[in-house]
Amino acid sequence: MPLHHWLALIAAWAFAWLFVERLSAAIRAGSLPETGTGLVIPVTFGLALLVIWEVVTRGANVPPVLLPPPSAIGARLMAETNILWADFVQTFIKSVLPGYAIGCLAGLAVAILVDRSPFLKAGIMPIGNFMSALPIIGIAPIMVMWFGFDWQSKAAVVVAMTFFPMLVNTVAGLNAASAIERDLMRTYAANYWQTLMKLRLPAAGPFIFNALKINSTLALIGAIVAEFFGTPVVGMGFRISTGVGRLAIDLVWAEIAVAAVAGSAFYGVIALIERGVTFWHPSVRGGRA
Amino acid sequence: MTRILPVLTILLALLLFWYAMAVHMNAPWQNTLNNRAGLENVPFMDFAQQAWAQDKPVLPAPHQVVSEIWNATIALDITSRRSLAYHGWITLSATLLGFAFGTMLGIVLAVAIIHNDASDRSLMPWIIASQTIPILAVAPMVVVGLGAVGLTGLVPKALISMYLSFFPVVVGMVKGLRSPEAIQLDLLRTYDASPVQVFWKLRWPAAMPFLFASMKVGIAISLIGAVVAELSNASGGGLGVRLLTGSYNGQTIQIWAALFIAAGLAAVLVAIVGGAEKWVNGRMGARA
Amino acid sequence: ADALTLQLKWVTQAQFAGYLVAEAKGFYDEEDLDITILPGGPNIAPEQVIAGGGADIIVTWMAAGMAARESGVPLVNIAQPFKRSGLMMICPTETGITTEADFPGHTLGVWFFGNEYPFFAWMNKLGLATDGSDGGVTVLQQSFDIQPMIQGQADCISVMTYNEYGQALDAGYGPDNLTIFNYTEMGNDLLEDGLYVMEDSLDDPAKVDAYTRFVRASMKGWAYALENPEEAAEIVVEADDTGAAEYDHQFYMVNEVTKLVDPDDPALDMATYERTVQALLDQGIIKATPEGAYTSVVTDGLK
Amino acid sequence: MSVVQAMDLGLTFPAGDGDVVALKDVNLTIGKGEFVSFIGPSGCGKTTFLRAIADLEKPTSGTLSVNGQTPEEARRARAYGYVFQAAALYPWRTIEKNVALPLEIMGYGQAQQHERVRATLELVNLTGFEKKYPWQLSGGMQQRASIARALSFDADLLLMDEPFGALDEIVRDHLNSELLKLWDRTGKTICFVTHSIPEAVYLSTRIVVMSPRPGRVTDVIESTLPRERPLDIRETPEFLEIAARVRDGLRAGHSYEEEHV
Amino acid sequence: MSVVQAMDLGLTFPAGDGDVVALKDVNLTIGKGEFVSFIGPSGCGKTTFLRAIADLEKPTSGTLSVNGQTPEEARRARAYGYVFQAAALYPWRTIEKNVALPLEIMGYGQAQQHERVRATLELVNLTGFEKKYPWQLSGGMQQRASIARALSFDADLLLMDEPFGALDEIVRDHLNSELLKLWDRTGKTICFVTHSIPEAVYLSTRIVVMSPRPGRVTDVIESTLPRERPLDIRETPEFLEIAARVRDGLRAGHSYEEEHV
Ligand SMILES: Nc1ncnc2c1ncn2[C@@H]1O[C@H](COP(=O)(O)OP(=O)(O)OP(=O)(O)O)[C@@H](O)[C@H]1O
Ligand SMILES: Nc1ncnc2c1ncn2[C@@H]1O[C@H](COP(=O)(O)OP(=O)(O)OP(=O)(O)O)[C@@H](O)[C@H]1O
Ligand SMILES: Cc1ncc(C[n+]2csc(CCO)c2C)c(N)n1
Ligand SMILES: [Mg+2]
Ligand SMILES: [Mg+2]
Repeated sequence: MPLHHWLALIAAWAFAWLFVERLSAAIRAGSLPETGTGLVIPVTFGLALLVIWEVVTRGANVPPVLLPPPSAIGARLMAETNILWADFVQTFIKSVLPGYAIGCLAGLAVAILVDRSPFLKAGIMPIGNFMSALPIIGIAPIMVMWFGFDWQSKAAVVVAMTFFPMLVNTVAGLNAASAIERDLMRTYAANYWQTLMKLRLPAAGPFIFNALKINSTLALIGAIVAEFFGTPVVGMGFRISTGVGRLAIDLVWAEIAVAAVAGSAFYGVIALIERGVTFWHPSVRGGRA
Repeated sequence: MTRILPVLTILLALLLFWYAMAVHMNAPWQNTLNNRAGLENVPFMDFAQQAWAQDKPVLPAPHQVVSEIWNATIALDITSRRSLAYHGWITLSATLLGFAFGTMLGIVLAVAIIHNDASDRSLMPWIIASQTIPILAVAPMVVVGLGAVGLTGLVPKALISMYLSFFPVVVGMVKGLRSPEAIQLDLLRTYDASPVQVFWKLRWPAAMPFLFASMKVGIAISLIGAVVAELSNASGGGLGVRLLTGSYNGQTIQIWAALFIAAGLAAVLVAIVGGAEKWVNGRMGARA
Repeated sequence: ADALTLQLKWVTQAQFAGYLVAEAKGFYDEEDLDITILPGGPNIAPEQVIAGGGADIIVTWMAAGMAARESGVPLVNIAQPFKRSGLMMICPTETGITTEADFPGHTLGVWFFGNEYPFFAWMNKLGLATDGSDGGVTVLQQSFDIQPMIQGQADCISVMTYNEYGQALDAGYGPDNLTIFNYTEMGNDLLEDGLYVMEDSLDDPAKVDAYTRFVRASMKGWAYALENPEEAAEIVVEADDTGAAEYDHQFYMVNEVTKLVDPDDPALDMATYERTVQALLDQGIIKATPEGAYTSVVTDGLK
Repeated sequence: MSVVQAMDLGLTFPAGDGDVVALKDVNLTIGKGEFVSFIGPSGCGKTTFLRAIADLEKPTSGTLSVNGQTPEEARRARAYGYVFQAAALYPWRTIEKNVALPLEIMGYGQAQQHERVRATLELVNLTGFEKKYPWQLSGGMQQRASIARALSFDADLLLMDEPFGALDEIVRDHLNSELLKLWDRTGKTICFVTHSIPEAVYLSTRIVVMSPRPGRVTDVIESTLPRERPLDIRETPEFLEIAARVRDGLRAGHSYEEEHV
Repeated sequence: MSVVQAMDLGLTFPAGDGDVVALKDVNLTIGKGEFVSFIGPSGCGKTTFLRAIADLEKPTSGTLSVNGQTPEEARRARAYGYVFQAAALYPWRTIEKNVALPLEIMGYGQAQQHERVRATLELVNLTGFEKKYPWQLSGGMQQRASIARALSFDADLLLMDEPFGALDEIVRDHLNSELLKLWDRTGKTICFVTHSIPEAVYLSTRIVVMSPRPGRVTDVIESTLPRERPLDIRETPEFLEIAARVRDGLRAGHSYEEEHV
C-alpha cells in the first residue's frame, strides 16, 4: 500500500477519534444537548470506518469480488432499490417480525408456565436448553419440510431462535425480586398472578429487555440464514447467497447494509422502549437510589 | 429422583408426540411406496412400523436417531472419520476456543463502554450493527480471506464463534456493570477509590448474575457459530459438515443424529456454565 | 516440485474422481507436481477463491466462469474434460407434466449460486416468464437433494445424472414414473466442469508448463477411473474428510460421470463453446461476447 | 379471644458457622385491641417475632396462633398490615401507586383506592409527592410512604417494625398521636417495635422487653396510663416511672453493661 | 482554618413535575474539631447537605469548600469518612470484608486491616458476626457494621447521616459516649445528622436546625456544655434548656404546627 494511503488512513482515524472525544466531553459537560448530538458520534465513527475501508480496499488492491469498496456498494444500493425493497419486505416484514413476536411471547409464556410449576421447571429447562442448542442451520431444512418454502418456514426458524434467550432471561428475571419485596406481597396474601403482575414481571423487566434486544439481532440473522435452504426467488438471504455465487459481491454488501440498518433500527426501537419501561432500574436512571 | 422424574415425564410425553408425528409426516411417502408395491389396506400398526423404518424419512423415528447416534459414536473407532464423536470433538474445540475469545472480547468491550463516554456512544451502535450482518454470508468470505493469509482449520471457525458469542456478553455486561445502586457507588466515591478498584470491588461482583445469564446464551450461540462456520468449509470435518453432507444426500437420519449430538453438547456446556454460576453464587454468599 | 492448489466446485465426491484418483495414484507426483485439492460447498464460490489468491486452478461451470469474467475476475478456460452436461429436470408423472408446454403454472426447483444459468437460458428459449407472472412458472430455490420433489414442494426439480438422479432411482422413481428433460438431449446444455485459471498467470511459461502437466496427469486420472470404477469409488470415499461419502453411491457416480468425460481429449470443443456463449448472451447473463476467455495453449501442449 | 398467642415459641436460623437462635421459649398472649410495644437490643429477635406472626418466617418449635388460626390462615385472610423496618417501596411505581398497591391486590374500586390513598398520604404529610418515584424522596419520606401503604387498607392487626425510626421528633410526635387516635377509634390490635422508651410507654398498653442470644422475653410491663393520652402525659411521674422500669428491664438483659461500661 | 465553609449554597434537583429546591442560601462555617449536629424535619435537606460536602452532589449555586479545598479535592485526599443513612453493605461480602473494604482500597497492609477490623467491630459490639453476610443480620446490626466501616480508617472529618437511628437506647447511649470519647481523643471534626434532640444536644458543640421547602438553615445553637460530658449531664437544667431551644427552633420551621395540630 503506498505511503499516502497510509497517511490518509491515520488522518481519518485520528480525526474521527478527536472529534468523538471532544463531542462526548461536550455532551457530558452539558454544553451540547444529548438528543441529536448523540447520533452524530456513531455516525462519525461509522464514516471513519467507511473511509478506512475505502482507502484499504483501493490502496491494497483488494479484489472487489472479495471485498468491494464502500463507494461501489453505495452505487449498487442506489441502483437496486426495487430489489432491495422487495427483499426487505419478504424477509423483515414477513419473516422476522411475526417470528420475533411469536418467539418472544412463547419464551415469555413458557418461562411463566415453567416458573409456576417446579415440576415443569425441572422437566422443561434441561430439555429446553437441549432444544435451544439445535443449530438453526439444522432446523432450517426441517422447517422448510414442515412449513413450505415461503416465509412461514423462515418465521418458524426465527421463532425457534428467539425462544431460548427469552426463556433463560425471563426465568432469571422472575427470580430478581428481592426477598423483602416478595415478603410484602405475602403480607397482602397476594395470589400468584397478582405477585407476578405487580412485582415479579416488573422486576424481571430489565432481563426481559435484555432478551428482546439480543433477539432483535438474532431474529434477522435467523431469517436470512434460513433463506439459504430453499426459498422463493426473493428475500435478503436468497439475494445474498445467490449474489455470492454470481460474484455480485457489491449487491451482497448492499443487502448486508440494508440488514444492518434495519437491524440497528429494530434494536434502537427496543432500546428506546426499554428506557421508557424500565426507567426505574439503576442502569437506566444512572443509579440514583 | 425428584430431579429425574420430571425430566423423564416430559421426555416421555415428547417421545410419544414424536412417534405420532413421525407416522403422520412419513405417511404420504409410505403410501406412495405401498401403492407402488401393490399393498392395500395395511393395518395401522404395520403401517406405523413401516413409517418408522424408512430409509430417508421426512421425520425419523426416535429409535432410528438413537441407533444412528449409537452406531456413529460408540460402535465406531473414535478416530474414524465416520465417528460423530470425532466430528463432535472438532466442533467442540472450535466452540470452546471461540467462546473463550468471545467472552473475553465481550467483557473488554463492556468495560470500555462503561468507562468511556466516547466509546459508549461510538462503539455500541456498531456492535449492534455488526450482529445484523448475516454471519453465514460473511463466514465463507472470512474462511476464504483467512485461508488466503494461511489461517485454516480451527481458528477461522473459532473467530466466527467469537463473532456471535461476544454480543450477548457485551449487552449483558454493560447492563450488569451498570447495575450497582447509586449509594453503593457513592460509598466508593467517598473512599476516592480508583476506577480499577470500583471495577473489581463493586461493578464486577454486581455484574455476576448478568454475566452468567449472558454466558449461557453465549455458549449455545458459540456452538451455532462453529457449526455455521463448518458449513462454509467442508474440509476438516465437524458436526456442521455432517449436517451439510447429510442434507446433500437426503440422509435425514444422519442430519438428526448430528443435530442431537450438537444439541447435547450445547446442553452439557450450558449446564457446566450453570454449575459454575451456582458455585460462584455460593462463594458470594447468596441466600440459599 | 511445483505446488498448485485446485479448488473444486463441490464437496469431495466422484464428480471429481479424475483429480482425486490422479492424486491418490501418484500421477501428479510423476509430473513433479504438488497438488492441494480443496473441497467446495454450497457457500464456496470457486471464482471468489481464485480471485482472492486461495487457489491456482478451479473447477467450475462455464456460465458461472463467464459471468465472473464480466464481473472482473479474468478467468480463462484451459481445459474442458466434461464434454456433456449431466443436468436434467425431472417431474413425477402424477404432476401431469409430460412436455415443456405443460410447465406454465407449475413450480420448478432450481439450484442457485451460479448453477441457475442453464435453467434460465432454457426458460428464456421457451419464452416462459420466471418472475411469478401469469402464464409463467414459479421458481423455487431448491435444496441440494430430492426432498422438494418427494414432499411435493416443487413439481419438477433439477438433478444431476450422476448424483440426485441416483437418489431418485433409489427412492423408487424411474423413467416409468418420471418425465425427464435432459439438457444435453434438448440441445440446451451449457458446458459444465471445466478447468479455469487467472489470465495473467498464463504470461508465465513456467505456470503454463505446470498447468500442462496438471491437465495431463488429471486426464490420466480420469482414464484410470473409467477403467477401474470400483477402485476409483474407494479412492473417493477415502479422500472424503467428512466421512459422509458412501461407496455404493460413489460407485454409481463414477460410472455416470465417466460417461460425460472424454479422458483422451481435454480440449474445448469450439462448437459447444459458441453455443454456450450465445445462450448466455441471449439470456443477458453476459452482456458482451467474451474475448480471450479460453486458450488452447495448455491442451496444445499435451499433444 | 386472643389475637396473637405464642407458646414456647422458638426459631433458629441455620447457618454454616453455627446456628443462630433468634427466638427461644417465647410465651406471649396479645388480646384484641391491645397496643403492645416490643423493645430490646439490636439483634434480639423483635423483627423475627413479627415476621413469624406474619407467616414470613416458620417457627422451629412451639406453637403460634393468630386470630385462633395458624399464621398462614391468618395471612391468607389478610388479617394484618405490616410496616417493614426498611421501606421496601417498588421503584417502578410512584408513591401514590405504591400506596395503592395493597388496595389493587385486595380488589378495591378505583374511587375508593383514590380516596384512601389521598387520605393516608395526607396523614403522613406526603401530599404533593404523589407522583414522585421512591428514589426522589428522602429516607424519612420513604418510610412515611411505607407507613401509608400499610394503613391504606383496614387490617384489624397492625405489625409495625420501627416505623418512626427515621423521623424527627415533631413528625414522630404527630404520627404517634395520630396512631393513638386511630387505635382508639378503630379498636385495632397493634404490635409495635421501637427503640424509643418514651415512645413505647406513650403508645402501649403493654411493653414487651426482649433480650438477645438467644432472643427471649425478659419482662412484660403493663401500662397503668389511661387510654386517653395527651402528649404532655409524658412529663407525668407515672409515665416516668414506667419508663424507668422499661429502662431497667432493658439494661438487665443487655450485654453492654458488663462488658463496656 | 475552617473545615467546612458554605456560602450562599443552593442545590436544586431537576424533576419533570417541578424542580425540588433541596438547599437554598445555606451559610455555615464549621471549624476544626467541632461536633455539629443537623436536625430538621424529614426532607429538609440534611442528607443533601452532607452529600454536597462529600462531593456526592454538585451544588447548583454558591460556594462550598472543605479543608480550604473544593469538595472534590477533599474527597480525593480522603478527607472524610461517611456513614450513609442506609447501611449500603455489599451483599457478596461478609461483615468483616465489608468493614475491610475502605482499608483494602486505601492500601492498608493485611495485618493492619485485620487489627482495625477487629477493633472497630468490637467497638460496635459485633464481635462474633465477622463471617456473616449482611442479610443474616438484623437492621440495627447492619447499621452498626456500616458505622464500623466508616470508623475503620482514620479520617479527620466524619460525616454521619442518622447513624444511630435503628439502635435501642442502651446501645445508642453506649455508642454516643464512645463517639464523644473518640472525638475528644482525636480532635476529629464531626457532622452528624440526627432526629433525636437529646442526642444532638448531648453530642454537639453546635446544633444546626434546618427547615424544608426550600431546605435552609433556620437556627444555629451553640452549646454551652463542657467538653467532658457524662451521660447524666442530660438531666441538668442547662442541658434541658438547650434541648428546649432546639425543640422550639424545630417547631418553628415545621409545617405540621399550622396544618395539623
Ligand atoms: N435524587 C433526587 N431527585 C429528586 N429529588 C430529591 C432527590 N434526592 C432528594 N430529593 C429531594 O430533596 C429534598 C431533601 O432531601 P434529603 O434527602 O436531603 O432530606 P433529609 O433532610 O435527609 O430527610 P430525611 O430526614 O427524611 O432523611 C427532599 O424533598 C427530596 O424529595
Ligand atoms: N435470614 C437470617 N439468617 C440468619 N440469621 C438471621 C436471619 N435473620 C435474622 N437473623 C439473626 O437473628 C437474630 C435476630 O434478628 P432480628 O432481625 O429479629 O433482630 P431485631 O431484634 O429485629 O434487631 P434490630 O433492632 O437490629 O432490627 C440476629 O442475631 C440475626 O443475626
Ligand atoms: C452450490 C451448488 N449448487 C448446486 C450445484 C449443482 N451441482 C452440480 S454438481 C452437484 C453435486 C451434486 O451432484 C450439484 C448440486 C453446484 N455445483 N453447486
Ligand atoms: Mg429488626
Ligand atoms: Mg436523609
